[in-house]
Amino acid sequence: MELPFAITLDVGSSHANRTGSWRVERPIYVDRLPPCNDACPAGENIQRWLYQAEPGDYEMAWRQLVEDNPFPAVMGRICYHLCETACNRAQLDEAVGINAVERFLGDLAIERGWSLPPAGAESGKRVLVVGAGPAGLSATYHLRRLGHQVRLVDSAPKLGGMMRFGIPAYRLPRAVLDAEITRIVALGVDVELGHTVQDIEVERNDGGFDAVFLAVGAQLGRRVEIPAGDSSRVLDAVSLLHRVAEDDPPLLGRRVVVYGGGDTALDAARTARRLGATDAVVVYRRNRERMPAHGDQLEEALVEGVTVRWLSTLSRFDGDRLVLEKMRLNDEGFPEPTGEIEELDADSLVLAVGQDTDLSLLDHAPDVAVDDGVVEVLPTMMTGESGVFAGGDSVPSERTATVAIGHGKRAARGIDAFVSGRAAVNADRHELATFDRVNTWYYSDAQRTRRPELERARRQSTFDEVVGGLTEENALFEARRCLSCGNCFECDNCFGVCPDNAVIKLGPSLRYEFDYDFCKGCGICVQECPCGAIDMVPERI
Amino acid sequence: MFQVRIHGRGGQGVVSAAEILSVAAFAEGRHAQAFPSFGSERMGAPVVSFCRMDDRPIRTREPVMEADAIIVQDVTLIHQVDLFAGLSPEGYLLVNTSRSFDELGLGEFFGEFHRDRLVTCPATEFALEELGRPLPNAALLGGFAALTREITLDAIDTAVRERFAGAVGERNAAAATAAYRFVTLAEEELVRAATN
Amino acid sequence: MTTQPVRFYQVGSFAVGNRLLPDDDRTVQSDQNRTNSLDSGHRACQGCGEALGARYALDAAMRATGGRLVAVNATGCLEVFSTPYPETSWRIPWLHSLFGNAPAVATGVAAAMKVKGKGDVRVVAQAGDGGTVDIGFGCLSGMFERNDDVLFICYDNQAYMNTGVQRSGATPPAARTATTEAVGPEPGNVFGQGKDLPRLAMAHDIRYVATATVADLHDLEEKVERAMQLHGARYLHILVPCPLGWGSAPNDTILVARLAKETGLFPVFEAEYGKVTAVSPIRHRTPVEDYLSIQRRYAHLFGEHSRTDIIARIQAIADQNIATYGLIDDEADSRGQKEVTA
Amino acid sequence: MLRQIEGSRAVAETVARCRPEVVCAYPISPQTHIIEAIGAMVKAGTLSPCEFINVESEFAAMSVSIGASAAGARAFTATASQGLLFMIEAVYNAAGLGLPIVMTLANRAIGAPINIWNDHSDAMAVRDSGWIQLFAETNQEAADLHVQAFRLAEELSVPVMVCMDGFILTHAVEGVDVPEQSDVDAFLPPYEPRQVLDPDDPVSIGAMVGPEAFEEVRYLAHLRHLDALERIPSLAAAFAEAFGRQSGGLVRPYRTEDAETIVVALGSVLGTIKDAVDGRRDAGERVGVVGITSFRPFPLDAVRDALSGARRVVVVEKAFSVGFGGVLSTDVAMATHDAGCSLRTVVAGLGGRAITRRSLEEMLAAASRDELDSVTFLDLDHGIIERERARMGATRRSGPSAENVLRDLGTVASWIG
Repeated sequence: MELPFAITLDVGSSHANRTGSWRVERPIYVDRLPPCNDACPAGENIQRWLYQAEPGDYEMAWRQLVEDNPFPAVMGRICYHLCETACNRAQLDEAVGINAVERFLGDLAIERGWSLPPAGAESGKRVLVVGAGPAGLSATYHLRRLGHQVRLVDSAPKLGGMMRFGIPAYRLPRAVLDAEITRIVALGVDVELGHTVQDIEVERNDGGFDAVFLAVGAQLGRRVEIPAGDSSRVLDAVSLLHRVAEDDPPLLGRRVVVYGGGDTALDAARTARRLGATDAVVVYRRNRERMPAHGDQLEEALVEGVTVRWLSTLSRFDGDRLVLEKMRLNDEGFPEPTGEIEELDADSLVLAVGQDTDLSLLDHAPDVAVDDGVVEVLPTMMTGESGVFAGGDSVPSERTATVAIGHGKRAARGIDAFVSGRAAVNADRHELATFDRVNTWYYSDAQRTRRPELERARRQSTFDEVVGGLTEENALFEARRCLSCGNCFECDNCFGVCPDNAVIKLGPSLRYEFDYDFCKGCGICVQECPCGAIDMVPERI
Repeated sequence: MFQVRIHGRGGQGVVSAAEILSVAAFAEGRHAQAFPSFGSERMGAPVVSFCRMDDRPIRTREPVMEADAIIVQDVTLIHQVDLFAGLSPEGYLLVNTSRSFDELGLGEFFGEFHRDRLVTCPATEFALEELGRPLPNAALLGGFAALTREITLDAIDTAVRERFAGAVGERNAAAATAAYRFVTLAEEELVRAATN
Repeated sequence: MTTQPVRFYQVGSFAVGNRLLPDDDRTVQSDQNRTNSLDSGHRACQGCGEALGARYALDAAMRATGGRLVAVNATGCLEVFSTPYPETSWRIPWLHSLFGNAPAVATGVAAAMKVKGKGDVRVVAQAGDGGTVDIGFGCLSGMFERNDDVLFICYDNQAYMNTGVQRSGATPPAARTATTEAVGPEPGNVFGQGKDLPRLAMAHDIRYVATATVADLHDLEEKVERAMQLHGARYLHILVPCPLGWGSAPNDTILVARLAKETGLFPVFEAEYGKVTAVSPIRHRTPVEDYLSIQRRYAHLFGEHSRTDIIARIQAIADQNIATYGLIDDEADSRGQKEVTA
Repeated sequence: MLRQIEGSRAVAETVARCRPEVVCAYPISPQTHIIEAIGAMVKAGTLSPCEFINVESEFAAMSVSIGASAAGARAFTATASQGLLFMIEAVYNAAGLGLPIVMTLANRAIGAPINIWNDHSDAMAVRDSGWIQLFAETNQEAADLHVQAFRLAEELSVPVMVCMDGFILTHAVEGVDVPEQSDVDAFLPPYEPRQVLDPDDPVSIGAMVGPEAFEEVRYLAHLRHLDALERIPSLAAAFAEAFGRQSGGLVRPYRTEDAETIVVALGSVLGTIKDAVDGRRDAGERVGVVGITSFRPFPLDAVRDALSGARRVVVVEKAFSVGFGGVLSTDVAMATHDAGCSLRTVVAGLGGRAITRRSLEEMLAAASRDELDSVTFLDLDHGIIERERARMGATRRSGPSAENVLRDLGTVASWIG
């Protein structure tokens, strides 16, 4: 059709008008570091695996997860989830139940028998890993994936370290632990149990290892010197938990007092309840606010009938009488004695005042620096001795399984660089995805899903798992509460809200790109991006 | 060309009268033109309509200033409107009234005209009789045919029936015939009077 | 990918798209193959709410009609920025005639389609608030009254923006325009004036009347789709912020529209045959200050000589709307789920 | 078939036979009968398919027509006077968009003072709108022009206004041979739009055009009118061949051969003028008349040719430009400016004032004596004018002239012509 001049125009002709020239600022897509990822000691890409779980693609989510951490099912039970503390959603309503989703994925993987990614192509390098706790197993896993041969030794008869011998079964069922360890071993690991390394230098040289990873943990329960009439009725929490784990529980009596304020103290008290104690009393020098144990652990303990004597310290243990002195906190928050005395009936006393590391295997390794009972390491986890790396409870850090797993990963990377003769490079960390960048309007209001809890009566007497897992529906719901902070989750907002159609949608999982020919730089996309994954930057003029 | 002017009030069928007359002329094979001089379309307002008949095409569009015939449908207009302006000395006048010109006070006024061309006719009475409604236009056209002989009663009859369908046409035609007869008789009377 | 019984979709229906939703529940705007009825290269200001609203509405109408759509446009910003010779931004058949006659022109198009046996081709007429509530109102009322098969969309930016921000019958009280300057004891537009066109439309007892904002795409698209399912005269009133005329930041366009709704100043509802049938409840009730203070047209109410009295009067209007339309709903917060379930 | 029929009826029936597809109606005297009749035909189903739309104003009537025409339908409406002015924005727009709408204009005066009677002020007010304006002399021509108008409009994509004098033609009952359906169908092909709103081939109609192209757009519109100057005579010829009678064309001379004085006029008054011309010829004066059928486009060449032998040109027109004089006269002057003839304007028939043969003949006699003023208002009552001017001079609050004049005249009902 020959159209009337000027008045009637053909479609598409406005593409000749490149309105992008109006722009003084341009939007760019960014990936920011979500606070959960930032906080995760194991370096998990939590936002990413939640994203993959959101549409129900659990295997992909799990695979993303085990890129960093081979213990989802274990983590989903015993991790103290700093991620949730950091979670931006906590500022909106309540943090995403990341830990529960992790457990769901971990359990599902065990149920469905998903395998870890295979070992990498053999590098010909050999690494000795001493200690088969979370740090050692994590390092083993990552080293295998990098193609290095691993010899994993532990003095205990079973793999797992503190995960097996420190954490009670009601928190971490052994079948779960075994399943996840088995998967790692299946990658092809030379395991030697019941073998205590006496001298690391000898062991390294004899075996011709290219590198060593020390992950011997902190297995020695610390003692406090108190006058005790019958020392046989005093034991340390580590030993108690270890013996329970080995099915050899000590006799504690009806009235058990646990001294200490950490998670181990609570584990000991709760274990005592399960071993038949009618009274399980935790004695702690400070108040509740200053207790190092995690809040939910305390809650669970209290629910199970454990009681706490706050602001009390041990003076004396006479037969079946424990003498306590009341304390008060000074201005700095330190406990000071008051001179006020109380008495408590006790059949046994469990000390949970910390653990020490047995570093005797380093006696002939002068280059490995030890300070305050722990090994000094570089950021790559290498000690003062070239090729010797250390991690877990035996290096200065918070002593949790998650931290240890993170150490294992980092050490594996450090070792990989070392044995390859490369300098270790730390990946650049993206800028933090802060809450102020989140446009909360877009997120549906939804409360966090509660994990079902075993009814109180049942868990007082058995070592059955206390905290249940999520149903699939709940896990999905929880995953979808994720704000995806700082990372595009393809909500199409930028694509939709652009008045100039200057956002090109590339298709599922391919995200978007800007059409700078037409983008006028209004910034609506930036403002309306729910998760803060678009930045506005000045245009170069 | 024969030019007719019809005076009346809105609602009395003044405009229709001119149109019917033109249709009658057309039916007789003549050229005809009818048109009103309109005001707003309201009942009761003075209305004038015009009709021209000719054997040649009619070109003029002026109102009928010099009438060959004037039909007055509403006698009450006599003192309001210059009804007889431009009436040719040879012209015809047909007034719808049951009264005489003398009774109307017009007797002396007509000195210059042919007295036998000035007729009153109680057309409204014929209309009431036939139609039951005071619409005198068809009757007056019958009277006009009798008075002027410019058109046949047959043609009026045809045009009236063309205008009004069915029984209404029938009754209007009857009223026209009645008026025709009345005027014919009145004419004869006048002619007689004139000859006497 | 599994289909879940879970009713929670992360961004629910608040964001444009949602990969977690079934295809049918996704917005037209999230579709890679959307029409882009109003395409790139138009000359609207940065952050133009009207450009956005027009594409939202017409793309939705295109989907609802299977692409059998004609748009008629009144004179105004939308017309000027979309079709300056030699370039048009429209990808659909489009006709601009005059400022005040879009409803009648649309009637003509609809009549032509009917008479041509192309009754499947549907007609949308669109105008700004001036072309709707003022100069176009006569034709609009006629179109309504005849119940012509036209969806009329008003893109309400509350003043004559094309000519440089003069007051219209849709300009809200206290707003500064070039003809209601922020001077004198009662600065800005006066109180107690203005036309509530949705209610006037309802008074015609037409099939469907709805309001919407560019801040809630799902709602807007559903209303367009609903409108296109129906025949006869229909009216959709979309609030489209104008960064230029309102003095809002270009990137705040959607935020401002959202606040207009959340404060209660712009009630979002649907009506059929003159009766309100549904309202979009306020999700987070917001004081009007939050809305007013980010627009320079209300700058005279804030700052050193702040006019809390005037702000209170505006708040009273919002409160009245909330009461009149029942905009506060206990279930409002779960709407994201409710809608998907429905 | 020749029938004695009201002009409006004849036009309505003719328009119906042109198969309009969308017809808009808004009542204004004196065009109402046309639209009423078409409405009844649509309602009865005898005109189908056709959408008959009762709109709320003339502005809407033209706007609906614009929409319908742009969507490919043959659109028709009718109006007059104030109605045309109320739609004037849309009238210009239809032309600007090149939409071949046909509209009957039942010419009527424009108020104030409000006046429902005939003159040409309305048509002159849209003279520059871009519409083709054809003036009918008789009802036969009014009917015939509509058939030609649709074809002309659609061939050129230009709207056409058929102007017929209100009441004088619209309400006159006279013999008209309403074109037969089969003949109209043969003469007028279906509407094939040059641009159309079609989802299968989308275009944007009605762009904003700036200084860079506006003049060209206007010039193209002008060229289409120049094309129309070619098409109008050939369509009239084709029409004559098909229907056996002369209607339309550009100009129509009558007794202009050897005429010293030639009258120029538009519309129905030509009939009365012809009678007057005959009268003056009988009195020995060499007088003729040229009727202009196509006022826009204005046939400069044809008018120049038709007036080429005249010593005097007298333009009789039913409109005038206040403060200036004739409207048609200026156009005629443009055609004759180098012809060496004198040009006189006679303004007549304003607001329905009867133009009588007698007055015309007196005026022509005066013209032949070269006694005519350059602008003459025919049958102007100078007494009234003087009295009113005296009143106005005497007192500031002399009141509205129209009412004063009526008071001077006495009762309105005494008026005949």
